[in-house]
Amino acid sequence: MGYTINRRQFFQRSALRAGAAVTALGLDLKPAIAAARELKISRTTQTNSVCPYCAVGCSVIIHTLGDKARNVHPTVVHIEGDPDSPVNRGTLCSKGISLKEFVVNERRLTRPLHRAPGQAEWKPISWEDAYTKMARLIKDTRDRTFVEKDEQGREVNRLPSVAMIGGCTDTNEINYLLSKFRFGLGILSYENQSRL
Amino acid sequence: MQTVAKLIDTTLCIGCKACEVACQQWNDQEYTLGVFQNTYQTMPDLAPNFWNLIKFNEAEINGAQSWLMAKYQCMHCADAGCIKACPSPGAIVQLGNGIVDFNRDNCIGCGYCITGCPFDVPRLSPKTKKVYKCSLCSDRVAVGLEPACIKTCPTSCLTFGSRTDLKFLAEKRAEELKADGFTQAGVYDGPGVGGTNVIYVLKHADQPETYGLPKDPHIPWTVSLWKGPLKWLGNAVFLGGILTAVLHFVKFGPKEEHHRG
Amino acid sequence: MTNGWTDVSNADVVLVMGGNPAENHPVGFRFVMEARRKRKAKLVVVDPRFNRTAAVSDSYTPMRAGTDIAFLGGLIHYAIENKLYQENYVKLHTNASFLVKEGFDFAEGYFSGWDSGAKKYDRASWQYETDGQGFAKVDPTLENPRSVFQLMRKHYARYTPDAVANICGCTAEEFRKAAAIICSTGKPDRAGTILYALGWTQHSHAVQLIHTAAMLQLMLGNIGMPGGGINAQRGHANIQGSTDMGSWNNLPGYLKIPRANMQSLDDYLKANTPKALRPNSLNYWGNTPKFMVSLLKAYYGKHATKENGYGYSYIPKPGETENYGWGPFFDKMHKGGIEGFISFGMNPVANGPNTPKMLNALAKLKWMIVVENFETETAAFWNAKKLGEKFYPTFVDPTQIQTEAFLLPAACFAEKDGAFVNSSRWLQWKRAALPPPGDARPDQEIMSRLFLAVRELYEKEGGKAPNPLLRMNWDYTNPLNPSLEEVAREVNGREIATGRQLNGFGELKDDGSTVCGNWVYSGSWTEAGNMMARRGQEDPTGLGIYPNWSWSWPANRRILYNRAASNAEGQGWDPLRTPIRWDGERWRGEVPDYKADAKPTDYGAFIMLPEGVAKLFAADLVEGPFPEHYEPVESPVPNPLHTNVSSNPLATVFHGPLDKLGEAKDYPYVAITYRLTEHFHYWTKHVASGSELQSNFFVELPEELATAKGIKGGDMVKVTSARGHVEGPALVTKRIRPLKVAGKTVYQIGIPIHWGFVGRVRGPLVNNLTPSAYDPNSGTPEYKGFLVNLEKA
Amino acid sequence: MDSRLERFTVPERVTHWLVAICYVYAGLSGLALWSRAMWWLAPVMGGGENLRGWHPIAGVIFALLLAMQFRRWAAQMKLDADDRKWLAMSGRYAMHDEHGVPESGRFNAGQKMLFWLQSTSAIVLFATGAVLWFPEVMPRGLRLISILVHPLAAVASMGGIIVHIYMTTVVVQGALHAMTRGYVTEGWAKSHHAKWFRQVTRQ
Repeated sequence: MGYTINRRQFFQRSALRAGAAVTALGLDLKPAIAAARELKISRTTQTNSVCPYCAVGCSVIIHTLGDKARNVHPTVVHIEGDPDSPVNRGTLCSKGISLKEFVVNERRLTRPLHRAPGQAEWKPISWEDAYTKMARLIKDTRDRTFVEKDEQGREVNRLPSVAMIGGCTDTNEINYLLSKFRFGLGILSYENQSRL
Repeated sequence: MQTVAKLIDTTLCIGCKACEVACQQWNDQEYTLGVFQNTYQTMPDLAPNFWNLIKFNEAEINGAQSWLMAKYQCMHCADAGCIKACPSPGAIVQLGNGIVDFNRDNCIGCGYCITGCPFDVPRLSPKTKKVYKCSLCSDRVAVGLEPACIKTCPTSCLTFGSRTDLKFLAEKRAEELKADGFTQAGVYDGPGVGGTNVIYVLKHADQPETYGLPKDPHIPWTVSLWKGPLKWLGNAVFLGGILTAVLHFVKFGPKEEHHRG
Repeated sequence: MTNGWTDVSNADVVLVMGGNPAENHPVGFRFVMEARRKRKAKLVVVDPRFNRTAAVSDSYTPMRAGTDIAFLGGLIHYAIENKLYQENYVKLHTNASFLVKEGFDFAEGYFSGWDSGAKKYDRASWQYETDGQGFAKVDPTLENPRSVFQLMRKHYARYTPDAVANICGCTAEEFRKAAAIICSTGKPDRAGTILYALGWTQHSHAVQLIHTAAMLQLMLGNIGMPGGGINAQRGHANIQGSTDMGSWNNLPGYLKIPRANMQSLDDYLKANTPKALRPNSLNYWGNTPKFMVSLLKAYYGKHATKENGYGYSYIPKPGETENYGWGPFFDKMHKGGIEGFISFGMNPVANGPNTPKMLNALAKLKWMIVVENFETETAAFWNAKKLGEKFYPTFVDPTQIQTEAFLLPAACFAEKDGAFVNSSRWLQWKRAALPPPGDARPDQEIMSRLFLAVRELYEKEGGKAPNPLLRMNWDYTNPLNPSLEEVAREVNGREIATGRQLNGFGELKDDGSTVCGNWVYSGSWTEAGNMMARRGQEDPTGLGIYPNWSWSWPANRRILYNRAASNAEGQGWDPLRTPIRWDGERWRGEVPDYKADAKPTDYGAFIMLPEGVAKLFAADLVEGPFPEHYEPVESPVPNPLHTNVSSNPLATVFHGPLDKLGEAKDYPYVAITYRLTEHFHYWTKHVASGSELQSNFFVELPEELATAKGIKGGDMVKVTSARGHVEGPALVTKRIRPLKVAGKTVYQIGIPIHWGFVGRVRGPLVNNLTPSAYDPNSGTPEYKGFLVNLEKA
Repeated sequence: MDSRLERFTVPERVTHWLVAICYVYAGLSGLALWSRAMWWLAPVMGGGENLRGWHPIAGVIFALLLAMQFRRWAAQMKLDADDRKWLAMSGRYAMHDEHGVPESGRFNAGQKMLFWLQSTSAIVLFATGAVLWFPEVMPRGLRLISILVHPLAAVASMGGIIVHIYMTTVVVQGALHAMTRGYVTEGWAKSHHAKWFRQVTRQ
């Protein structure tokens, strides 16, 4: 099953939604004007996705420009509702329709940052150094505070001094991996947005 | 050649502003920051980079708390005041499908269209010295897509189609509202400007002002006078003046110095 | 949601209460509009504010925040006393006929069994009368005074329209008008739905509140019906999915966390596998061993053997009464009891209650890891004194904060594949459209590399209790960055011997021959492929079910309890709105919430419950089997029903120096917090479009209060609670009405969330104000209906 | 050979011709803006966008120069009894039958009327032009008035200018020379501005 639909299919579907009459009406444009403004999604690749905001679960089509050649980093030029979805039938709210501004955003984090104790600012850190430091901190805490047996001598294997939250903005698969991650370490204090 | 139109059923508008942002996104507008003005409305008025504004109006109508929301944008008039006022041929054009579109290559930024528009819609950008307004996404319509605002509208408050069909739908909807007890419900589509290709269904069609719509829109009489009688008067003065001068010269010739002793 | 978004269009009446879908779920709201078009449905809104949903409603009733149980209890009373409930449905599909033990009672704010010393209930008297086989006794006539129906009638006899008006602040007439529309659905051929959201869950009595709504819907015969149900509109793309994957007290698939007293798998299964309470109960949770063993096999792989209880001992276990939830662990962190904290895409400084306490808690950490798309208030908590300007005067300088913090750049939704579960329980697969920017990485890679780095240290150096860690199965093709498709296949489950993907949880085994990461998702990736990515458009029933679009848990069923939409003969209450119908041999239509080939009389319609029928009387909740109106922990008036037991006696509250609660004499106004349609949570303050649509934080207040205080629209006001304060311009409106409550005028103030001290637009965090008070069942904080004072700044 | 009389000083001539240039530019560009039938003028006037930019600037310069001219000439442009009589008999003047038509001073009554017409319309054009210049800030009511009054004033002004040009180039020969070179012959002065002739020759 393909997820990436080509331009022609996209137009065919959208046109169906808009009604056959509309297609005919649209062709009445005077050629001079039609040529003056090029459709900005006429050369894009479309990828089916789902809006990451609320839980209505609107399907979206992400329009990217640029192939995946060695020096080409595709960029999002437009995001629009997916007319196929029975949930949104191509519609989106003010947040969904401007998802491009979320994805392509100069405020996005693009490298790991580290703030040492007592410091007043972030410093960039390499992934490698970050993993090394974090793993050491986790291990030290776990070794020091892990509870294998409670006061009554029952095996409980828990790590009460580490808490973890998250997941509601991420996919099932990541949530499942998170459950393995936390049970592997012994973390019990785990909550997500559904508790708020 | 059928005329396309947009139907705005204000009874279904929830003020979600999806249409506002769809317009911003499709047209790659620059986003700005607003100033707080004791309202949920995004900004007080349309702007060169904001062509589609939902007007919010809290009102008590017949003793009931109401919060009226209606989208405001170019009405795509059949008899378009902006085109009438525009001096630059091809800057504003009425497409075969009824869309009133701007071709900014030809726009000279005189702003006459702003004055000519009965709905006060076009906006002049101080930055580019060009005038901007909704194009009913003529580029999308050309390839069989709906205008961005209509496609994104979650509640079907906005509908796209042929003007004839939508007028029929609008009238049917108004009848339903009347049957539901909204005796003043009706259709608003500016007969004074030959009909607008944006058609509203209003619960309180007797008070379009509460929705931020002019009561009886027509091309301003000064603009009509300017582009009508005044033009003929001017022509008469110029042509008449030159013609008279020619005739006068043929008949009387130049003044001679010896006329007086 | 029991029913789902598309199904809302089948409703005749839509009650929106504790939610504001026009603003917060605009696209979901389109089905309300469709119901209007298709069925001339009526939209009833009950809310403290005349909001954008109310603006298009047929009936709006104002109410005081935190009094929903009184309103809904009033509706139950109204339905019973006016005989508007659907009697045949109630008799067939609920426990109305069950007899409750002698000794059960309610008086002066307490149910029987209250232990004032331990401050909790002994639930022994809340049980059914049973026969010799352990089955509950019933009275099908509902006339026995010990029947659930009669007890319920007695319990809500106090909730008259006048009593409701006195508590909620609307007029009795307004209540009756709304009640008449809502209860008009108590007929077989009419269906009503309830749409709610955080307006119901953010209370110190949230779960009881939702129970009341479920009771009302059962009384009106609306559960299981197309166009009916009780529908939570969830607020995050995968909040449903993350709930399905478990929180502190649940394993994936709503399997309960093992407690310390369950030392072996057998202990666990014995304690958590229910027994049928009626002879005709299918009691599907009886399959718990299959779900649990398959999960353990997924977790521990080859290390999970029959001999070691499938690795059961590696799962961490809380003590019998211990609570590791949000409120308790942040309180523990505040007391210095937590060293490390990991946040995958969550922002507790912004979205947790009592921000001042939250900041102080984080400052006590030794280390913190935040994985995010943007810098958040949580990541930058150590700089709150500077960034938060005047709001945290007592918070310390960064130099005094010893927390070592990591802020890791994550890929956003468009840069990853995987499935989100929407409110309708539909698992919808998405594809990655582009790589993450710069050096950002997908979450699964960040998590795996960190997990494996820790594991490597244990392998090299040894350490405490290495087995739970080393034996956790991470055997993916690329363990450092597992393919989410591979993970999804594991979640669905497979037969170990053949490697065959399972078709559904019906194929799970308790002998260790199957693995399944989450039994409720079993069927989502079968041998036929990824069911979550399906794009079929068909709607064979015409009810908006779309069985071939994505995949819905459980078993691709779109309407839960759909058997209840049919009568004893298996024919629909409403022949035109029947999701499943018995044709003499099998059930036709939607995926039946029932055994597909079992006769209508074989089992009760509610196959998951030991009763086999739905519970009007539910002993599972800690505050009592029937919901009772309790005031919020901070209330402008004492509970008019029982002044001595005003708020929920079991509400989770804390008593530290930063956990102060306010009183009406100092903080006279009721405040609620909420979202606006223009923003999404605390994300879109980083985004240009949201920043344009609503650039400014503001405080919404009634015109009458503004006039009394000399405040005009746009004037700066300061709102203070016992915890902290916020400041912003006033939005003066008639849309929030002053209410008459227990003879007193009560003003409500509305404060939108969305702003914080980092972002493209900034403003105060509303949670500076909110109390650290929580629901005892679910642990949700009380953001609706706390007390504040307001003055011109 | 008649002796020469100075009719216009250098500053008077310079101002006049600068006013004329601005007037012609503003007028022709104005015509392009006025009617699509005249849009063919636009490319000649610098193209639509430049035209839109320069028209009001030309207008402002015009207005400033005209103000200088006004200060210089206003006193001489007052109508006296003879002028009123002249105006009443202007038909005869037009038909070159000037018997009984009062003699003129430095400016005849027709010229004085032109002066006042141009001054008045300039004020109106300036005021309404300013409104139309900034449509995005000017109130809609003012714009609606201006959009009509501005061309109305222009029509009036141009009507006068047509007469002015016709008279000074074709009908009263030597008048153009007076404005270009500055002097006229005594005979010319005597026959067209007798009063003025006597005035200047008396000295």
